[in-house]
Order: sequence, then C-alpha cells, then structure tokens
Amino acid sequence: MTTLLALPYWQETGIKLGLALAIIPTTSLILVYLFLFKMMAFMQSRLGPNDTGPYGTLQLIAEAIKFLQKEDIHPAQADRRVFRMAPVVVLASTFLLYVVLPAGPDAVVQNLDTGVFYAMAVSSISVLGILMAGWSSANKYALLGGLRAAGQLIAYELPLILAVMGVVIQAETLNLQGIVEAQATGEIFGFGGIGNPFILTQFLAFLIFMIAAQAELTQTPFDMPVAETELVGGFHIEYTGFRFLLFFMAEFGTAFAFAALASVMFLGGWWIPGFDVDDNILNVLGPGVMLGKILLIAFFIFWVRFTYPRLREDQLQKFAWKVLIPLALVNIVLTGIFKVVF
Amino acid sequence: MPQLPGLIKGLGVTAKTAGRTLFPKRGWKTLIPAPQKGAVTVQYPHEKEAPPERARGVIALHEENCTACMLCSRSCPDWCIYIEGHKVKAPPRREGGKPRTVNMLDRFDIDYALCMYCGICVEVCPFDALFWTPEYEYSEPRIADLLHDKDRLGEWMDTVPDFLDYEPGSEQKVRKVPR
Amino acid sequence: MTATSDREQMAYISSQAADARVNVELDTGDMTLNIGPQHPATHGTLRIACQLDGEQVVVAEPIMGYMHRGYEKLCEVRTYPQCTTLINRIDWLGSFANEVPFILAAERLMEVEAPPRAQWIRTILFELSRVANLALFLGDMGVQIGALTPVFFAFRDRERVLNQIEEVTGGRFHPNFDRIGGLKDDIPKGWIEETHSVMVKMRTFCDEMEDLLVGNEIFQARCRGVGVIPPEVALSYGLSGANLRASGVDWDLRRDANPGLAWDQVDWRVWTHPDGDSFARYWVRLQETREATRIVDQLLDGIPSGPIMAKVPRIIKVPAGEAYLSTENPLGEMGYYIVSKGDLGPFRVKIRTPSFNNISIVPWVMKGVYVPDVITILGSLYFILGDIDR
Amino acid sequence: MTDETPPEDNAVVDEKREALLAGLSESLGEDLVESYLRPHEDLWLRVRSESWQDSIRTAKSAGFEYFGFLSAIDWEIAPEGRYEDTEFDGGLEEEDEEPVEIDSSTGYGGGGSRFQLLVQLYSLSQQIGLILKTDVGEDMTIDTIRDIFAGADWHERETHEMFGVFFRGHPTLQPLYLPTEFEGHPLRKDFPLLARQVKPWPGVVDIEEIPEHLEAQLEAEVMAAFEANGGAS
Repeated sequence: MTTLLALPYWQETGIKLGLALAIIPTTSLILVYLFLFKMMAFMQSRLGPNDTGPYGTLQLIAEAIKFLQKEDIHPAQADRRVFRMAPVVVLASTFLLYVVLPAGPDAVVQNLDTGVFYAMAVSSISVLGILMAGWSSANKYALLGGLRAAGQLIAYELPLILAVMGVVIQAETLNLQGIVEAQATGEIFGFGGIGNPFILTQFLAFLIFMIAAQAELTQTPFDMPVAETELVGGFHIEYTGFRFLLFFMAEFGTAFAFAALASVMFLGGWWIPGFDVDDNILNVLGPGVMLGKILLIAFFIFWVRFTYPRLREDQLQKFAWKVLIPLALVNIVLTGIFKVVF
Repeated sequence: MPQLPGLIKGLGVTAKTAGRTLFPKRGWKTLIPAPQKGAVTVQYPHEKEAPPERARGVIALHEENCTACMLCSRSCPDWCIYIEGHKVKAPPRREGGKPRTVNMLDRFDIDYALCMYCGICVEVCPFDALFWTPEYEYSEPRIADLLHDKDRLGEWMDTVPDFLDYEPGSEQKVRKVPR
Repeated sequence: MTATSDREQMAYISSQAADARVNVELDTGDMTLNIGPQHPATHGTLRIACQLDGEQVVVAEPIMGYMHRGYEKLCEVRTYPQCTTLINRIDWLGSFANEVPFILAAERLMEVEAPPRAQWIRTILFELSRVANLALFLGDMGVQIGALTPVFFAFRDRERVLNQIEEVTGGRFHPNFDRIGGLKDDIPKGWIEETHSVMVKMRTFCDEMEDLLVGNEIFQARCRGVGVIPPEVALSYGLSGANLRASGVDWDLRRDANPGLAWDQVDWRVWTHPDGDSFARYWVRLQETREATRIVDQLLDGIPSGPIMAKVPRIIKVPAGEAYLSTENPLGEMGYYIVSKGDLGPFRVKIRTPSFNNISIVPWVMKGVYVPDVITILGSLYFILGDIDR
Repeated sequence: MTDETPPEDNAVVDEKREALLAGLSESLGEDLVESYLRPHEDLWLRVRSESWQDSIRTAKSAGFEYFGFLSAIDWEIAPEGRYEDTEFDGGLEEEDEEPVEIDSSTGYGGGGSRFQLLVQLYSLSQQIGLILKTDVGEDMTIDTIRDIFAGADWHERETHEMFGVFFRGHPTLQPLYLPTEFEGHPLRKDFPLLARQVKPWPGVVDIEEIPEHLEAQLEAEVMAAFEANGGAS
C-alpha cells in the first residue's frame, strides 16, 4: 500500500492521536443529535430540540456545558477511587476501539493484524468499568444495574465473537483492512461489480452480530442495566456532571464504533465499487462512505431502541445461551463447510 | 421466542409516525420535509396555543357590575376572595325619587396562589361581574404577586371572549358579556 | 417456547419463592430495596419496600400516605357544590368521572333526577374521561417495561380528548362541570362533529398500540403469566374495573348497576379475559378504550333535546339520609357513601376509590416475582396516587 | 330483633331486596338488630357487634363475595361546624334564610354508639349491594374480618388510624397513611381541622355602613348634585 503523505513518524502519530481524541465527542454528538434528538422526536410526533443553533444542532454542546457546570457529587458511602475511575475505564474501552477502525486504505490509526480480535477484546473492558461503577456507588439500584450489566455483557460477548468468526473464516484474515479487501475483491457468482459484501453470504452472522451488539451497547430491548423505569438509570444512577457525561459519550461513542465494525465486516467498509482497493482517493472518499454506512446501521440500532420494550434479565440470558450461541455455532460450521467445499 | 411479525409491525408504526412528522405534506410536496407542520407539539414561546373559549384561565372582574354582595367570597371553597366595601348614597334613578344606598367596592382580591379554578364564584355571581377568560400567562416569580387586586382583575375583562352558541337541541340561552 | 409453558414456569417460580428461599445452599440474606417514593414507575409517591433475594421479591409492602390530603375530612367542612372541586382531584386523569357518582348520590338523597339531556352529556363526558385516562395507561404501560414511544403517542392523542373535554367544561383536568340536578352548561356548537373525528383518531391510536405493544413478542414475554390474579382472590380483595374483568369476572357497574346514565341506551359490550395476568389487564383496557369510543360515537348521535338542569333550590340542602352510589370509573368502582344530616354540606363522606383496593393486592401478587416484574405488575394494576391516598 | 318495614309513604316495592332481606334475616337470626331498605337503592342491616365476624361470614355465604369497602362513621356533631359564620347559609334572597336543622339521629338502621362500622358488599350473581353496620362499643374494639375478605386488611388499618377503632386479630395494625408519630384520629369529629382554624373566613367581612350622623348630610349632597345636573344621574 502506498502512503498518502510521507510524514515523520511522530507527526503522523500526533495527527492520528488528535483525530482519535476528537472522534469520540464528535461521533457521539452526531449520533445523539441525529437519532436521540431528531429521529426519536419525529417517531413521536415531536420536533426535538429546535432552539439552540440552526435546527437545534448546538443543543448537545449546550448540554455538555451544562453537565460541566454541575456539581461533582460522590455518595457518602462510595468507594471514591473506584467511583472516579469507572467512567474513565468505560471511555477508555471506547477510545481503544477506534484505534483499529479503518476509514480508508491508509486512514487507520493502527493497522493491526489481529484487528478483529483486538476490537472484541477492548470492547469488553467496558464491562469492568460498568461493574466498577455499579459496585462503588454504594447504591442498591446501581449494584443491581452493574451486576445485570456484567451478566448481560458477558453473555452477549460470546455470540458477538462467534458471529464474527464466520466473517473471519470467509475472509481468511483477522485484519480489518484485510476483511475490507476480501469483500472488495470478492465475487458473487462470478460477478465482482459490487464486490462481495459479507452481509449477503453471512446474513445470519450479521443478524446475530447486530442483536448481540444491541445488547453490548445496552440499548433497548436489552437495556436492563440502565432500565430507567425500574433501576432508574442503573449503574450510573449516582453519577453527576462530567462523570455522567463521560458515560453518556462512551455509550454513543461505542454505538458508533460498533456500527463502524459492522459496516467494515458486513457492508464492505470504505471501499467504493469501481475503485482499486488501494486507490489513494479512497483515503478521502472512504471516510464519507464509511459514515454513510455507519449511520445506516446506527439508524437500525436506534430504530429498534425507540420501538421495543425491554426483555427481562432471565429471558435475555435464555435468549443468548439457547438461541444466539447455537445459531452462531451453526453459522460457523456452515461457513467452514462452504469454505472447504467451494 | 420472538416471531417476526409482531416485532416488525412495531417498527412499522414508529417509522410511519416518523414519516408523517417529517413529510406531512401531500402530493408532490411530500418530498419537502416540514417537521414544523407535522409535529403535534406547539413551540411555546414562539407560537401560542389558543385555549378554548370556555377555558378557565383567569377570572376577570367587571367592576361596574359588582355590588360587593360577598356571595363569591362566601361560596369560595378555598377562602381566597377578599372583598371590602362601604355604602354610599347615590342619586335616585328617576326624577323625584329618593336617594339610594349602594355598595361601593373598595377591595376585590383573588389570591391565585390559593385558587383551585373551580369557577364557583363566577357561577354564583348574580350580577354578571365575574367572567372566565382563557388567558394563562400570569405566572409570577414571587408567590405574593399572585394576589390580583381589582384593577388587575379588571384588566382581564378585555380578554373575555363572547359566550359560544349551543348545539341544536339546547334550551340554554346564550349570555352576553358586558363590554 | 409457548406462552403457556412460560406461564407455568412463572407460576412454579412464584410458588417456590413464596414458600422457601431460592438460595438454599447459599443463604445470602435479603436486601431491602425501596421502590419509591420517588421512582419513575410509581408515577406519584407510592413507596414499595421490597425484600429481595437476589432479584427475586420475597415480600413487597406498599407504603403510602405521601400524598394523603384528607379529602374525607375536607368534604365535611364544605358544602355540596364545593365538594366537587375536591373530588375532581382524586383520580386526576379521569376527573369528570369522579364527579358523577358523588353528584348522583346527592341527587338520590334529594330525590331529584337530572333531565335526559344532562344524563346523556354526563355519559358522554364520562366516557371521554375514560378514553383520556385509559389512553395514558396504554402508553404508560409501554414505558414501564421499556418502550419509550407509546407514552408519547398516548400524550399526543389524549390531548385531543382533553381538548374536547375542555371545550365543554372549561377545564382540561378539573372540569367541575357536574351539578346536583344537571350540568353547569350545555355543549357548544360544532362540538359533536369534532368529537366524532377525535374518536376516529383514538381508534387509530388503539390500533397503533395493538401493533406497537400487544402484538410485540417482547411485550408478551414480559407480561404473559406475570402477576396472575385468580378471580376469587380478586373478589375478596375488592378489585374492580379492568383488573377484575381481566381475571375473568364479568362485572361492570355500567351494565349491572346503572345509576340512570345513558349506557343502557347504546349498544356495547363488556370485555373480559380469562388469564388474569398483566397482559390480560392491558388487553382488557385496550378493548375498553375502543368500546368507550364507540359508546361516545353512538351517544353523540342521539343526544335528546331539552333542558340540562332540573329544578333544584338555589341553595342546596340535602335531606337527612345515607346513600352509597358507585359507578364504573376508568380505574374501577368509585363510590361515595354520603351521610347527610340535612345540612348544606355532607356529614360524612366515605370515598371508595378503585386504586386503594387494587393496590391492596400488591403484597399478595408480588411474592416471588423478579424486580422487573414488580414494575410490570404495578403498571398493569394501574393506579393513580391521588386515587389511593385521597 | 326489630324488622322495620320500608316507610309507608314510599309505595314502591322492591321485591328483590325484600326477598333478600327476608332470607338474610332468617340466616342471621338473633344477630340482626335492625334493618332499613330504600327501594331500588340499597339495603342496610345493623348487626350485633359481638357477632360481627359471623354476620359477615353469613353474608358471604349468601353470595355477597365481592368486598366493596369498610369504614366507620363518627356520629358526634363537630363542635366547629364548617368553621364559617354559622348565620350565613350561602343564600342571597330572603326566602332562603331558613335555619339549617341538623338531624341528630344516627342514620339508617339506627345505632346506640358514637362510632359505627360499615361494610359494603356486592353479590355479583344477584347484582345487588348490601351495607352491613355495627356499633362499636366503649372499648373501641371489634373483630377483624380480614380473614374473610382479604381486602379488608387495608381498610381496617385506615379505619384504625382515622377513627381509633381497634380490630381484634389484625396482625399489622400500623398506620397506613399517617406518620407513625402522629397523634390523634383525624376523621373523628372532634379532631380540629388546622387549615381552617388558622385563617379567618373572608366571608365574615361585611360592607361598611354609612355612619348615622353623616347619612343626612351625604343624602343632601347627592340630591344637590342630582338637581344641579338637571335630574340626570
């Protein structure tokens, strides 16, 4: 692959770091504004925020400023150090996810050979943060929320990974760039015009991935750890001000990252039909294409979130262990057979 | 466990509502998003909802009609109407008559911090001195300011709407608002 | 997995936890979880002290009184017309329906009867307040178990009904429109037509709720088999309204003890459901909302002409006597036991509210359920805090 | 046992309730003290307080299996009335000003004590309601009926805190609404209503009369102005 710019290592690293730092606030801002504010409002015959900035676009910035002004409260019984660390751990997990997400042939912070493996691994760090938050808040609701989150995230990590396995087998690589390439150079029954987005061959895996991602992101119908009407916010019930803001950003930042992962693995990522896989122009156009695909997937995530009621904890576990995991295993077996046969 | 139809129907309902809100226009104009028109909410400080004519917003006092008979004050369940008055002599109505004694209203206060908006005072008033108006923008930062005196109550008189006509079959007579 | 086997399993779990601890070998001790008084699911200030074993409820004890306003005492120092102001505020979502039994009880003691036109308009407003009240339940039940959107639909469409009520009575929430001997005023011109169109919209709303919640498998999984109340228990706790009918008891005061309103003039039916679980309660209320819109539609077309006020003295003194009269309010049976001594005001008023009896079953029904089910059951029992605490 | 017939002036006969009354008075036997019937409205039965539980059980076995409510009545006359000027009767016209007569009897079914307990039951099959009453004696104690109707549990707790009636055999007779440290029984008639005590009734103010010594002078002034105006007011 050719490099876009020949920069010294430290300069390149600096740019990438800056971008990565900026990306979580930006992405969560986009998602919150587009989906949480506007789409949800339209689905409920409302307008949503409309006063701050044109069409209310600056609402979230106003909210962020409001959060920053708020008093930073620790519950008296809280384990202070853990309590403070928890949102940072959650946010760190989100931040680390962005390291491997590609947006172009070279537009990636670090092109790891074990990209998929790495992404799955760091995304589960957030469980730790949530458990820390739930435990250290010294609040029964938070504790219930934290434990639910732990149980749920661990249960859904498995189908998530198993679903990805199908893709990995088909692409024969763990490298996310490699997966994009495999989709770009793939053919459907000898027709390579649009490549071979894995959503077509791995549709079952895609569905399982999306359901599991919904649970990983604790979005309805799997939002028991938060569950406003029963646990009143669950693990982040005691958090105020900027600490709550960190949780909030992490939630939507992770949603964005998972949507990005899904679009890389199932929708062909940044590749545009008709271009060479390592065409330099894709470093410029790729991010745009990626954004479109991410928003499409995020739309589905939030559409489901605003429509469905939530399951109960035991039903959710049953669903994961009795339905999703067997299905994912079947998918792996089928993929393997097809891979060997064809 | 989940079968598809119910879940998908639900998605359809929300999508349809979103579509209706975003693209409320008909015909070729459908493609122009107009959420301002499609949303059912009223953007309050910018646009105001007009309450129905009968809405019980605030009580207006037509001072000329008030005879300080105390009836409203006494029938108020919250004891929130305060009336004071004194008697004065008024000239006779006709030539050669005797001077009359009439009540002069000194104070007529309604404490809206206590008022329950039941409308009993308006109903019992035998002289058409009290009226409801649908105005609602009179909140105050200080609770004491919610005590409206007779001048303030008199100002509301301009906003009293005419009484509505009745549906056919009614034997009620449409009353007139004194202006 | 079928719903039946889920139900059986839930029943099994309930019986297990009611009798013995679940964690036998690992006795972790109970945790007390206070749900409320400030909790989104208690919509108001109800507090439920739950003894939890893990996430399973061992004992649930409702604690209330955070909103007790002493209306029975306050009514004793007020005249009859003044009482209706208070009575509006008992079940604040269906206020007009509250006034009717009180006024009817007073009328019964005075032996006056409102003219037919007044009775019809009373019935229409009564059913409108039922639609407004139950519409909020239909949406709120969704939000209780996690679906955000239905409650916004409910607020959107309920507003139309409230507007219709306001156009007649002048009050969205507190109409104070019913008078001993008739009504305060007649309906304004054009109202009948508008109300017809609103009823059409409300039926659309019911269809949307059917698609959004009733047909939704997640909703069914959450509600079916949760909080089952058998009919004999429901009767002995004095459950009323949809809660009773969802247990399969075919009892509706509108049909079985009509105090003279216009329900016997129209064609409608009472809905029951044999299951007695949360889903049945939701389903019955959904059907009742539909039925109420149909009743309103029929009544609107047949309002008799005539006066709206019977001849009553200007100053209302109710002759000595006692009367108990109850009607089928949105929440259930609401009745007023009035003791009069011939004074301007009642000597004693006992307000029999539906929610009080409906919530008194909570300790019984919540044994052995999970914390999320507590919310489902509370939501499906449907109470209004003002109606419990009075 | 005194079985009262419906008032003579009321010619309406309610056969359904008559039959019910006959049936119940037979099964209640000695326990029924008095009864009262308002045709097509309601039936009141007053039973002996000693056999309160048994009477309820009898009623339940007679088909009255739906529990409506349980409450009490305090028959004492409240000392302050409505905290208003007692001479005011809310009227304006002269003819309305007849004094309010307060009936001091104790309601339908009679009674011999200050406090009475009442229970309302329904029979769903017969579509009929029934009100059972009983006197509460000096010791303010009566048997609980929560074993017969589970729903009576809370109603008894409420009656206990509001009227101070004790229910023998009720395990959790804690306050339902009031804080535990609350003293007094609010629904008793002698319990003052503080909200009305602290504020004077605004209706008691009356219009200020013209002082007598000024009356003639003011009259003359007005007439002078009237005549100067040419007779137009």
